[in-house]
Amino acid sequence: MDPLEVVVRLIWLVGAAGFVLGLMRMNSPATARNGNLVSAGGMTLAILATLVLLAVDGLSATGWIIIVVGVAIGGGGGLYLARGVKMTAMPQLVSLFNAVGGGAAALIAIDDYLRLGGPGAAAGAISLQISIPTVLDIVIGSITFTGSLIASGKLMGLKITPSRPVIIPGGRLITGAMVAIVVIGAGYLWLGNVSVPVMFLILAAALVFGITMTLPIGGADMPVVISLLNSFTGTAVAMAGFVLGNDVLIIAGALVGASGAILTKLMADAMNRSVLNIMLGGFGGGEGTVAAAGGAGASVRELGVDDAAIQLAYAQSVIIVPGYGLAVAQAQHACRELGELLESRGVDVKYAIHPVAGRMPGHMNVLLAEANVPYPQLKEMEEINPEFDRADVALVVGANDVTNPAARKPGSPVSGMPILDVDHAKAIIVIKRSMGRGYAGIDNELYANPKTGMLFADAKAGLADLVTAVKGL
Amino acid sequence: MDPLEVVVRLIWLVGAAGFVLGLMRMNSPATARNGNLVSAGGMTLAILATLVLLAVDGLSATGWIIIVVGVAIGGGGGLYLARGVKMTAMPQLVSLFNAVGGGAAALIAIDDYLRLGGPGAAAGAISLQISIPTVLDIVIGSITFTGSLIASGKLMGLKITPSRPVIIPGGRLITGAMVAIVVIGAGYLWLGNVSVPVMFLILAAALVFGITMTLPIGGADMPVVISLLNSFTGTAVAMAGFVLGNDVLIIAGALVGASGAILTKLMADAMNRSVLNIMLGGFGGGEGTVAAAGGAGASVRELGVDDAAIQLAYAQSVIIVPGYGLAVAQAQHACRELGELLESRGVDVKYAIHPVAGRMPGHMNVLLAEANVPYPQLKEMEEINPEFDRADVALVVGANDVTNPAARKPGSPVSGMPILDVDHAKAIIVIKRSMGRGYAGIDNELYANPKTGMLFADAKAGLADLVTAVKGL
Amino acid sequence: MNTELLAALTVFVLAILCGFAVISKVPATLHTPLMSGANSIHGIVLVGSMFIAASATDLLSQVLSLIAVAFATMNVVGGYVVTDRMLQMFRKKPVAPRPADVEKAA
Amino acid sequence: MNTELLAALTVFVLAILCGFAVISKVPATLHTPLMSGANSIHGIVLVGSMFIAASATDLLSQVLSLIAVAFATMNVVGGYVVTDRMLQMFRKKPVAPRPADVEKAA
Ligand SMILES: NC(=O)c1ccc[n+]([C@@H]2O[C@H](COP(=O)([O-])OP(=O)(O)OC[C@H]3O[C@@H](n4cnc5c(N)ncnc54)[C@H](OP(=O)(O)O)[C@@H]3O)[C@@H](O)[C@H]2O)c1
Ligand SMILES: NC(=O)c1ccc[n+]([C@@H]2O[C@H](COP(=O)([O-])OP(=O)(O)OC[C@H]3O[C@@H](n4cnc5c(N)ncnc54)[C@H](OP(=O)(O)O)[C@@H]3O)[C@@H](O)[C@H]2O)c1
Repeated sequence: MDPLEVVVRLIWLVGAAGFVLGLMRMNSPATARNGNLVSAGGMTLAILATLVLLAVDGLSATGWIIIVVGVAIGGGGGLYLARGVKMTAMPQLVSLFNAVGGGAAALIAIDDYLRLGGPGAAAGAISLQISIPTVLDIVIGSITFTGSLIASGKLMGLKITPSRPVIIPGGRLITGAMVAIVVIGAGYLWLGNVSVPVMFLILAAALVFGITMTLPIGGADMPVVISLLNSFTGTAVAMAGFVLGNDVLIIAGALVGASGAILTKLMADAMNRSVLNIMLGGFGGGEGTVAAAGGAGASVRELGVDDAAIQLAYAQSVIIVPGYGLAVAQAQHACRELGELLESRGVDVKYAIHPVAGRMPGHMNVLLAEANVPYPQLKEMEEINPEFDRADVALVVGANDVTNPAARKPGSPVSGMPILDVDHAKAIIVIKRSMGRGYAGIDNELYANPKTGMLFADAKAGLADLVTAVKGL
Repeated sequence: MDPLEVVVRLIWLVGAAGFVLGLMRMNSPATARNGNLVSAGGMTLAILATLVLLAVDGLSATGWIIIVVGVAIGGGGGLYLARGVKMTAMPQLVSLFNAVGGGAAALIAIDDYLRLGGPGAAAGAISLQISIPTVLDIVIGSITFTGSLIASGKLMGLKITPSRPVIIPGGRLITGAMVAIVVIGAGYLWLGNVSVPVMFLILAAALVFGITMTLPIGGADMPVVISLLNSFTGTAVAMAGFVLGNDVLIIAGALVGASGAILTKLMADAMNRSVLNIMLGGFGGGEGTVAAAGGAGASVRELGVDDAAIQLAYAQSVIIVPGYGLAVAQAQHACRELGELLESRGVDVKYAIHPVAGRMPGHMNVLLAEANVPYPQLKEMEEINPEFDRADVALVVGANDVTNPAARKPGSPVSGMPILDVDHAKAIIVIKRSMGRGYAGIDNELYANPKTGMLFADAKAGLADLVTAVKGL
Repeated sequence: MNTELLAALTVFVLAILCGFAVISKVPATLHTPLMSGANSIHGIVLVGSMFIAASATDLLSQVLSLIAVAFATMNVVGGYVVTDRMLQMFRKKPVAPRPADVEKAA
Repeated sequence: MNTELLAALTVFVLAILCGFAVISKVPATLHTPLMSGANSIHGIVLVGSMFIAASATDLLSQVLSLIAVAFATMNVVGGYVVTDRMLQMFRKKPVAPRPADVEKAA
């Protein structure tokens, strides 16, 4: 091995170490941002070293053009999207970046196969050592590509990829057929046959499979799905590493594959779901189930805006509980305004952040931070729960499941999920549009609690009305 | 590579994976025991695979004899010691096992050097690729060997290795000289010279260094020192792996080297010390400083056995706080007896376990479990601290630093260490022999608290007296 | 199986173990940033894409590798930037205004 | 530097990273068992000791390798057994007596 290659490989190793150390630091909020920088530093080193190696080895003009143009397009596009996106639209963007990563990994294997098995290539068998990772790379990379695109589309709420679960007629049949094609095709190639058409057949089947797998899953489950596909991309990249015989791809890919798998499980656990359940399309209808208005709404007490405003304005301490409805209504600014107004009147205002309120982990933190709510007022669940006992009013804005006392008893879909102890407050005000259900699709007995007053309104409009009313007092 | 070797290497890889997964599971109490079994399973696989490989490659009769006899002696001895040891003597045993591990690693490098550089060997330079790990292995392995033996001896309280810090006249000079010999010798060998005598000189200097490094450190700091030496052994084993070109030694060694380093830091942090400070011999005089009787003991209230018995017997709830004195006095059985007696009289009894009470992490858990105190009565610090407010009596048995309110204020050696909130109890009874200081060598203002009564006695005798007195009520 | 493949497998297994170990008890609020951070890392596929670009001779290969390079770069650049933006939200305290700024304002 | 050494170095670095990652927020009571568990793992040096025993031809080598094998085995066997004994102390609940035992006692 010539000295330059040795140095480049050592730098790759340093880069890989940067990825591991970076991820490690991203485990805790205080060091997370620095961890991302460490990881980015490792990436920069690895890429620069590769460029130097290619340059010294005599990269052709066409080669330079491809690389420069590709980097310009991809980098420009990525930067533009990443800079411009709204905070709340970040998950769909992550999914998009994941899609292109998987696509790139698949392209590497496709290109490699065309070289080895294409018309210009020397005839002869392709060793298992190459054909196994090549086929795996193509299959996994393609599933990720289309699957992540669909997931991204669902979160954006595009017409062709509605956020609700889409049941394609005969969907199971199509999915089954695709699996059969992939399995048979892979077996054929691994038995020693070389055939470009079969490779393309596998590719096509995997692309379709990615679509039919993701379409039937509800939009609310997408964060978990994206995380799973992220782990897939890692695996595909590791396979690309085996194809090219490149250690840094193997290390980084395997690292993401494994850590992504663990993370997927953690995410599913946090919302009390199993990954298998999600992939097979469970109750995760999300907003789809809202239509079923609560039948248990027998003895609900409705509250007018002015009554609510008086309760809030003359309270000593108010805890605001934001949920998915706040995000949908984009009511975070109105919420902060109300909070500030109450504070200025001497009320002690805090925000209770449930870890899975909303539709992605950290959703509420991101939203409220965007609206410039002071960080010290945001309290994690464990921290705020004992304080409900002392709170005069708990103001629930578009949250439902995360406040449902049914979680404390067995036998309901939310059983076992830790909840915010909203019902311990002296009085409870709930802002939502109707008696509609939340993500889990069940009724909430909190609304029947005599301490609870329901303020039926869109979150944004309702909060704005409250602000006006409090100002008028 | 012939197929057998491939299989053996794959099994080694499985074994190494077992080590990592095992350590991972040992991070939490619920899975720890299983983790150790996983690790042991990996070890068994790796060793059996090696034996098969050697057997098939035609191991000579002498080879068989050496291995069988060696395994019999080492295994028998290890089993005997590990089975027979008392719970409280475990750290010294771990240190002993660490010593022999380091010794074995050093022997591998010594043997290798004798083959390459000895009289029978072909003359010629030894490549840096071999000479660097060889020298490092010899140096680190030897330091670990003698260092761990001394640490073990100190914990056993052997005459030649007293637990107090031993200041050797001119010790720094000797240490310095040894370092110089090692550095110069290593440089000489790495410059391409081959010399068995120089290798032996380095070996001797490293052995002496291990002794002079460890002797001046107080016995109470030994757990941290043992952990550090454990990490050293890992590194030595990894070097042996480079010498022999064996991946499984490299992986397992590096794993232990790195995880041991992190663990050492965690241990030092838990007792509010820095590793560097410990290695340079800080305040850690431990029992050596007990002589200095408290000068601040102006207004201490002494308590008779009968008074104390009455307070305990008629309390609603008692929290027992065990410390190092309980371990020294071997008073765990007497302690359990008193606890049971009080429980039988309807008193609610709990044990407050400070994470660094005693002289090794988990010391109190191990002691009390040995005495069959029911596990649910043992409470971790975070769990029990709020309960002191409601406790009638806090019975402190041979604990000192872990109850010292000075930790809450800056400027003392224990500042910042979380403590048990003993002073929140309605009354406090302290059993210890005198106004002697604890590990940190500072006075404890808890003893001057008007709520505190001092019962001056050896822990075992004092508890026994209390049992008799309570029975007599 | 040859030595090279065995070495590659060893590296693969060790990296998987690293991946398992590296994610410990993460607070739920960090799940999304962590996912996004891991997502950027597999952008390392850019290295592979540059290699196939360098050895592409026919047009098809050139087109494929151009797409691969563009895709991979998008993954890298976009991934790190978006992760950083997410994590900015999590800083513990609003940064105190520096004295200089205060003076200027005054 | 040859390919083999580079591969060995890669493995070394990855194993170190694993080691860093594998220890997370451990409760202090587990520090000693964890140290002891790690201590057993470096008993893997037994594999190396067996190799030098197998290739020992002169008496000195034979004696050295005998000691090495004995030392390493002691590390392995003693290490795992003592760790297991420590960890027995940490079981969450006293194991409920099995029905069979209760019957026998009755
Ligand atoms: N955070 C995550 O990572 C994540 C990911 C996937 C799933 N989940 C799940 O999502 C749920 C989150 O709980 P959550 O309490 O935040 O939300 P939720 O239980 O889904 O309830 C949201 C409520 O907001 C109301 N709402 C909808 N649009 C509104 C608007 N414009 N104005 C006012 N209210 C509106 C709805 O009632 P109306 O129709 O009556 O207005 C609905 O009951 C949990 O079950 C969790 O497991 C979380
Ligand atoms: N746990 C660990 O891993 C570890 C390791 C190293 C260091 N440390 C340090 O050790 C300290 C542990 O605190 P601790 O409160 O457990 O112990 P401590 O502060 O060291 O105090 C022990 C007390 O026990 C008394 N004592 C000694 N022998 C006795 C006997 N036979 N009967 C009755 N009392 C006796 C002594 O007072 P008299 O002489 O008056 O009787 C002494 O004040 C902390 O500073 C910790 O940082 C802990």
